[in-house]
Amino acid sequence: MLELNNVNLYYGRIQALKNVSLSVREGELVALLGANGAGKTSTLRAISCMHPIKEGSIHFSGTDLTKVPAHRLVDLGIAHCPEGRQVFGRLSVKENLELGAFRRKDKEEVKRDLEWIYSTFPRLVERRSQSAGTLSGGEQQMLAIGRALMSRPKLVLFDEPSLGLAPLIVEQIFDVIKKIKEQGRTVLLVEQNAFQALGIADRAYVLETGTIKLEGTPEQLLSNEEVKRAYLGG
Amino acid sequence: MDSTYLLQQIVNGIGLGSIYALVAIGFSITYSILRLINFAHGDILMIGSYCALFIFLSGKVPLVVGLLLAMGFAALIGMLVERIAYRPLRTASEESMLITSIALSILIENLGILTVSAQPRKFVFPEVFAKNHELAGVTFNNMTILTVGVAVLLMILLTFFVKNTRLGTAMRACSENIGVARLMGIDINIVVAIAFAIGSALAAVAGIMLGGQYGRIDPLMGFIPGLKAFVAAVIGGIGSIPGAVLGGYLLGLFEILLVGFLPIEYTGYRDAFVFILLILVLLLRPNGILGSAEGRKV
Amino acid sequence: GCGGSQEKEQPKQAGESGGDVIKIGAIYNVTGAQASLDGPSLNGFKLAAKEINAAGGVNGKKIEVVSIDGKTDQTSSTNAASKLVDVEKVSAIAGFSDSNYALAAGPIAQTAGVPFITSGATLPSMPEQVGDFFFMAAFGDDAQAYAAADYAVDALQAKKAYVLKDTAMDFTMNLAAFFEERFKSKNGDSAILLEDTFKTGDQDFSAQITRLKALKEKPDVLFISSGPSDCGPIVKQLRDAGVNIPVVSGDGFDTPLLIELGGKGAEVDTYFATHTCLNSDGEKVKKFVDDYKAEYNKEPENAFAALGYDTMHLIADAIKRADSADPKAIREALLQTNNFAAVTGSITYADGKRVPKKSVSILKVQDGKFSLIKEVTP
Amino acid sequence: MMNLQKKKLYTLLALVALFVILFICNMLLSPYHMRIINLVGINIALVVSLNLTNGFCGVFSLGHAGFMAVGAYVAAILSLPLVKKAIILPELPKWLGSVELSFLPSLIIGGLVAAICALIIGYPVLRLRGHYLAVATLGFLVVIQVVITQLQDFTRGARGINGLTQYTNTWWVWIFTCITIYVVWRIINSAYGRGMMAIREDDLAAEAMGVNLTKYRLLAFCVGAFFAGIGGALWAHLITVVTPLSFSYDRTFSLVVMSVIGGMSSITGGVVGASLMTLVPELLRNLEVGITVGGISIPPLYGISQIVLSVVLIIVIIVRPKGIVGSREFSWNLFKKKKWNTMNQMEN
Amino acid sequence: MASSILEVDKVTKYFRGLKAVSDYSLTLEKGVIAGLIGPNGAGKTTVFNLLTGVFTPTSGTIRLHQQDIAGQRLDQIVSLGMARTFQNLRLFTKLTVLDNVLVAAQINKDYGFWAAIAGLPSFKKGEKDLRERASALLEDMGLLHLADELSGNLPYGDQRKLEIARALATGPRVLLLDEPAAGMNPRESQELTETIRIIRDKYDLTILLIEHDMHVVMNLCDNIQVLSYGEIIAEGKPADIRSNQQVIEAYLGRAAANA
Ligand SMILES: Nc1ncnc2c1ncn2[C@@H]1O[C@H](COP(=O)(O)OP(=O)(O)OP(=O)(O)O)[C@@H](O)[C@H]1O
Ligand SMILES: Nc1ncnc2c1ncn2[C@@H]1O[C@H](COP(=O)(O)OP(=O)(O)OP(=O)(O)O)[C@@H](O)[C@H]1O
Ligand SMILES: CC(C)C[C@H](N)C(=O)O
Ligand SMILES: [Mg+2]
Ligand SMILES: [Mg+2]
Repeated sequence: MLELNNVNLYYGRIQALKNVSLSVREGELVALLGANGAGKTSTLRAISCMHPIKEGSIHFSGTDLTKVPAHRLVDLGIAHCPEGRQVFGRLSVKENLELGAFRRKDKEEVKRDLEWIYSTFPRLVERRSQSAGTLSGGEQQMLAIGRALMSRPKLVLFDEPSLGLAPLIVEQIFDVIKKIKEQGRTVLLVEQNAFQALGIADRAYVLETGTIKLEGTPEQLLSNEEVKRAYLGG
Repeated sequence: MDSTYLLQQIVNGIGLGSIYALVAIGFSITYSILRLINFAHGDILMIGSYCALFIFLSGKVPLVVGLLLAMGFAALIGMLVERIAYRPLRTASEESMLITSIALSILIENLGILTVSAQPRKFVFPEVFAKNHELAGVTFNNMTILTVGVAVLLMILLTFFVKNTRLGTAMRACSENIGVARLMGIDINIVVAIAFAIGSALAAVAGIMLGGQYGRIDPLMGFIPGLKAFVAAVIGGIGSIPGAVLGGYLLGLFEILLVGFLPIEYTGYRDAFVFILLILVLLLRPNGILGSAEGRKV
Repeated sequence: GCGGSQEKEQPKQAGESGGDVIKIGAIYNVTGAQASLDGPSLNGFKLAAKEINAAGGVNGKKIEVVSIDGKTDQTSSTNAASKLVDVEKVSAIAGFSDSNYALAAGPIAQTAGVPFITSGATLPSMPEQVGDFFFMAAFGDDAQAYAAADYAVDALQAKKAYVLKDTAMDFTMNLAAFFEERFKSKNGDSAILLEDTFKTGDQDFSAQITRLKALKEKPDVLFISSGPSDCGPIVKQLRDAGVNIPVVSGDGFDTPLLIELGGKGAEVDTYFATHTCLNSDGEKVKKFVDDYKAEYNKEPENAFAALGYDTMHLIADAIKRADSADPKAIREALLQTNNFAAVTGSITYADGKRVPKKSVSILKVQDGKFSLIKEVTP
Repeated sequence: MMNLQKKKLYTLLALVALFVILFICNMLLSPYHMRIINLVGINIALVVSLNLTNGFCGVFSLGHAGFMAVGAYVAAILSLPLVKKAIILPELPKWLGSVELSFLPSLIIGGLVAAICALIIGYPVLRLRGHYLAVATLGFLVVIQVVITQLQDFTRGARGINGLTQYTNTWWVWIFTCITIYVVWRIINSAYGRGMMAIREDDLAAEAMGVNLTKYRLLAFCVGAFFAGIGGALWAHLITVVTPLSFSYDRTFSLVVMSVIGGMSSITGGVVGASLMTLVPELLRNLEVGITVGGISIPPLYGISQIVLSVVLIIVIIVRPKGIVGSREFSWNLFKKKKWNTMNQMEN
Repeated sequence: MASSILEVDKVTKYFRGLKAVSDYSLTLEKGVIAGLIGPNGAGKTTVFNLLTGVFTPTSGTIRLHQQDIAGQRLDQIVSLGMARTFQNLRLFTKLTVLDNVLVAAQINKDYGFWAAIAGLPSFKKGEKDLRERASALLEDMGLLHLADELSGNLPYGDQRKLEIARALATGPRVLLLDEPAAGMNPRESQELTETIRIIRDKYDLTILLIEHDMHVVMNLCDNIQVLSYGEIIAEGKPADIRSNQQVIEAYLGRAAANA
């Protein structure tokens, strides 16, 4: 479904991705692990055309993403839940969520999804009309996830969704992500929280300084000494 | 100073304020999205008024049609300007866009002088508009009524548009974070183009009202109104359309009332007092009268 | 060279003027706020030069007008002047309809010893301020203000006056001052009921008008000291507001806009003092108007066109009499100018003064055009 | 990197070279060309000082022309020869009417008064941010203009003060310019400059790191105003006339344009921007020449130079949105390695 | 008591009706590492904002070294010896890593404006000292090799470390850390835990720490406060907190509880 081939991405002179190749199959939940600055976010940025790539190709169920304008992505069924929340601070929570469904015409369905989001994150209900900028860090993260889901994507890209969330919520989030997968959607999950990520993933890639170091099933990775040492800690 | 005098001056102030408000509304549309201080706005206004001059004051087409044509033309110019000069600066700083707008302003003004000459042109509406009314010793003419009406109407329409329509919300989203707005599936270019179209069309309206009120237009007529629109929009609170209107009326009233009530030997200081008052307003409300503190979380 | 003009076809001798062309500099603010005055002035100026050359030039030499845009900015105006004297080595410089710029550019010509003739600026103290190479082609504001005041008092029997002046222009400030001086001297110090102000570019005068209407004692005349761009709206708004007291002013009113905007309003007792009446039937005026139309296929926009025209002829006349293109000689000749018949009346620099003794025309708006009421020679 | 001694030496040599060249120019070139060169110098000083506030401290001020006006008028009144003063400014209060200072003190006092104005309006106004501040400073410009127009006794109002002695010459201008550059360079390379840049980046964080916002903003504002004042004074004594119109919106905007075109947060940027924006328009005049092709003569199209200039401006901004040199600074290492040394980095 | 550095008494903060923090009290003994945990939106960061002067309390008192600081400016409070890091990073992104630290370090620079202008020796020496101190701090946080990078280009985790280095540079007695381990993988947060201990000892700091990573909190903090809806619902040693039913319900959830 998603295919990256030898992607190279630069920020000015700094090369963030070196020949990154990875693939995500329909309905799969793939985790992308890696230390700080490994290039996880950059990978997602490349996929969702937020940052142009120098070489390589990115294909999503046939279409070449490098040729698609960023705003067409949702039409193709890709949603990106960006790193560091990036909610629209001056807009209300509700408006943020509605924007997630910007290109959807099925008003009724949208309403239903909205309710679903609210039921998953009750905290947001209370703050429905508060301007998102004044939400707490965690509240913002919930909002960002909800916003991404509002477009009913086939493929969801999560960039550290558990960042700054209370343990309880983190569990919820991972449950939600599981749910999303069970709804038959495909997920590419960037996480620092390696344990939990591997807990729900079908497969995982390990990124190190811009290159794919390892690929395998959670079991394989968890049993991999190197991974233990580098990411999971003693 | 008796009460009718005061009343009359207030009416005068509202008349002038409406003009500023009109200019400010159009200004604040693009201003709120791109954070662009568009000094060329006043010049679009000028273009609009000249269109009107050539189209409907020629008497060949009915007023309304002419008005619409002028608005349409201005809108086109606005979109063109955006496409050529501003779109490449999407990611650039506010300052760069400011400079571009200044450059555009110089460009348009001098093109104006070259094409329609620097000589001011007569710009008068049909007699009916000049008709005076008297109410409790206060006189005002149809033109003023019209201006006030248009200003308030447009404010309501636009506020509704920005607050309650998909496109409006999209605009506000873009004004905050273009990159993420894209991820939502919003086509920035279209949104911004529309914003410029609206803003410029409004500028045309303002230009026509301005011309109609004072009976003359010239290639440089836009500069001061443009500047005052900026001031009004900021005083009212960046991005707030009612704010822009409020700012406009405040500016107008200050100017008139100061001339009307300052001891005669001090009327020369009017503009100084106006700005001192405005600065005081800002010190009391550092984000403008209706502007909300940037919803940025610490 | 640069900033030249049509007459460029003549092979021009670099360095000092002479050879077979005489270079005359012209600095006008043909862009920016002053453009509506200076544009016409420059047109008039060039028209004159063309005529002179067509008639074989002066002393067998062609006139080459080197004109530079002052851009309504003092820095560029001074740069222009400096360029004209240092690089183009012109024999004389003409320009400007406003003293802000004449006063900036003048001194450069002065120090270089090149005569500077301002066609439209009317601040009478300029020649003393700048120096002995500075001449005015137009009368001083004192002259026109006095004439206006006299007319108000004598013809209109005005006892009390209201004055509205533009604080942003030296011209309007002086004009008002001179008017009040004269008016008071005739009707006593309390003769000015109210002196209100505005600023160039203001477009709404309702506040001032309301204040005027609120006056306990009604004035017999309104002296509106404004520039051309504002007079139309002011008169219009006065009359629209039902104020029908006679209006009097100076050459700032000399613009078609007054009629177009003032409409029927302007017809109601609107008088002003200016340089000439372009539709009077003096044959010099007629010829100028016709030639101007022929050259630029439009009516002369205002009196400043005529002043520019006159200035060129004035210079040419001086060169002829001096029989030399040497700046010093030209200055001497200019100083001797006596009863030089110009479109805007006859010019004489009497007893060393470089403000011309010149007739002032009082005009009235009538049947949609200006008509000459009387010419007064101070 | 190069060792400091060496850099110091180079800089010294460069300075010497500059003044030698200026000296030669002074002998060879016409007064016109010298006038342009002096204007370049004045504008450089004005823009570099503007960059300190607008660029480095992020206090986007539109009031620079106002400070020029203050400096210009103060210096003009002080330096005016007594005889002249008695004639054109008869209403001056005794203590002013009876002083005639030489140029240098007039300049400095002009600058100081401007700085004091900056202090007075800066104190309340500098708590504002972004465009709100811009409007407030614009307001200051208006106030100054009105006051100058109204205080007839001191300024002759709209008639302006003319016939000033033309003290300003190449040496005054370029020594002043070098001093301005030196001081600004010192500031931005000290704790004060870092504090200002921090404020520009994120004022709350800066305050949370112990930077006193009001103090640093005021400092930048006043220093900027001081040099603006002197710059205005120099300008006045070059043009020899000051009127309220001399320091209007256009002046402020043209300075801002110079600043942004060159690069707002860079001294080098200021120098480049000011130089180009002073020279180019003067060169563009050559476009406004009527040309004659085989008998048919096309009259000069006035306004063309402005049109061309504005188009060029737009293109430059599009190509280099952060200005021609961005925020990089000139450094002698340039000639060593092919890399710009970056003072307060911010890659273009 | 003498050894208590920071005393907060019944501090309350409203945001237009919304009660973000109510009757929050805290006594920090010198040298301890205290934890502040709680659900998202509980008011933890708001507490920091109140302590550091971003907001003024609606009511209540805050005393640092027995001195009431409620309502003082941020920079004043910093100079009194309390510094903080920001949850949503607030680095000077277009300044270099070194400059970021220098800005904070110069709070106690020892040269004046004129010295700077004239480039006097006192200035040169002052700058040299500042740079040495800054470099030392970067060394501590393991960022020295990035000194000349633009801080904005650093990966998230390193930016967090820089935030700490920057706060340290102000020479605080009390250090407030808002989710220092956020965005770090288990390994990195383990290292960070060590680093925090080390700096605590090296600069004998008193630390108040907001964190959602229970590993970090539990083995770093001497005692912990739990905030929920702006109110303290529990307070005590890590062990007690971990087993506190209310806390588990409101915040930890089963998994984390036995982390
Ligand atoms: N805007 C940028 N400009 C320059 N360099 C950048 C930029 N963004 C990221 N980088 C660099 O690219 C590399 C990869 O960054 P990226 O954000 O993809 O890492 P990451 O795996 O997401 O790290 P983290 O887990 O902290 O989010 C890092 O070394 C970073 O320094
Ligand atoms: N400036 C503000 N205006 C209005 N409400 C605010 C503001 N700042 C915070 N709040 C509200 O106060 C509550 C507490 O926010 P705070 O940031 O302290 O939570 P937190 O405990 O830090 O949560 P997290 O762990 O997710 O960061 C939140 O509900 C938030 O919406
Ligand atoms: C304003 C115009 C009438 C020009 C006027 N004569 C002057 O000297 O400024
Ligand atoms: Mg990342
Ligand atoms: Mg928080």
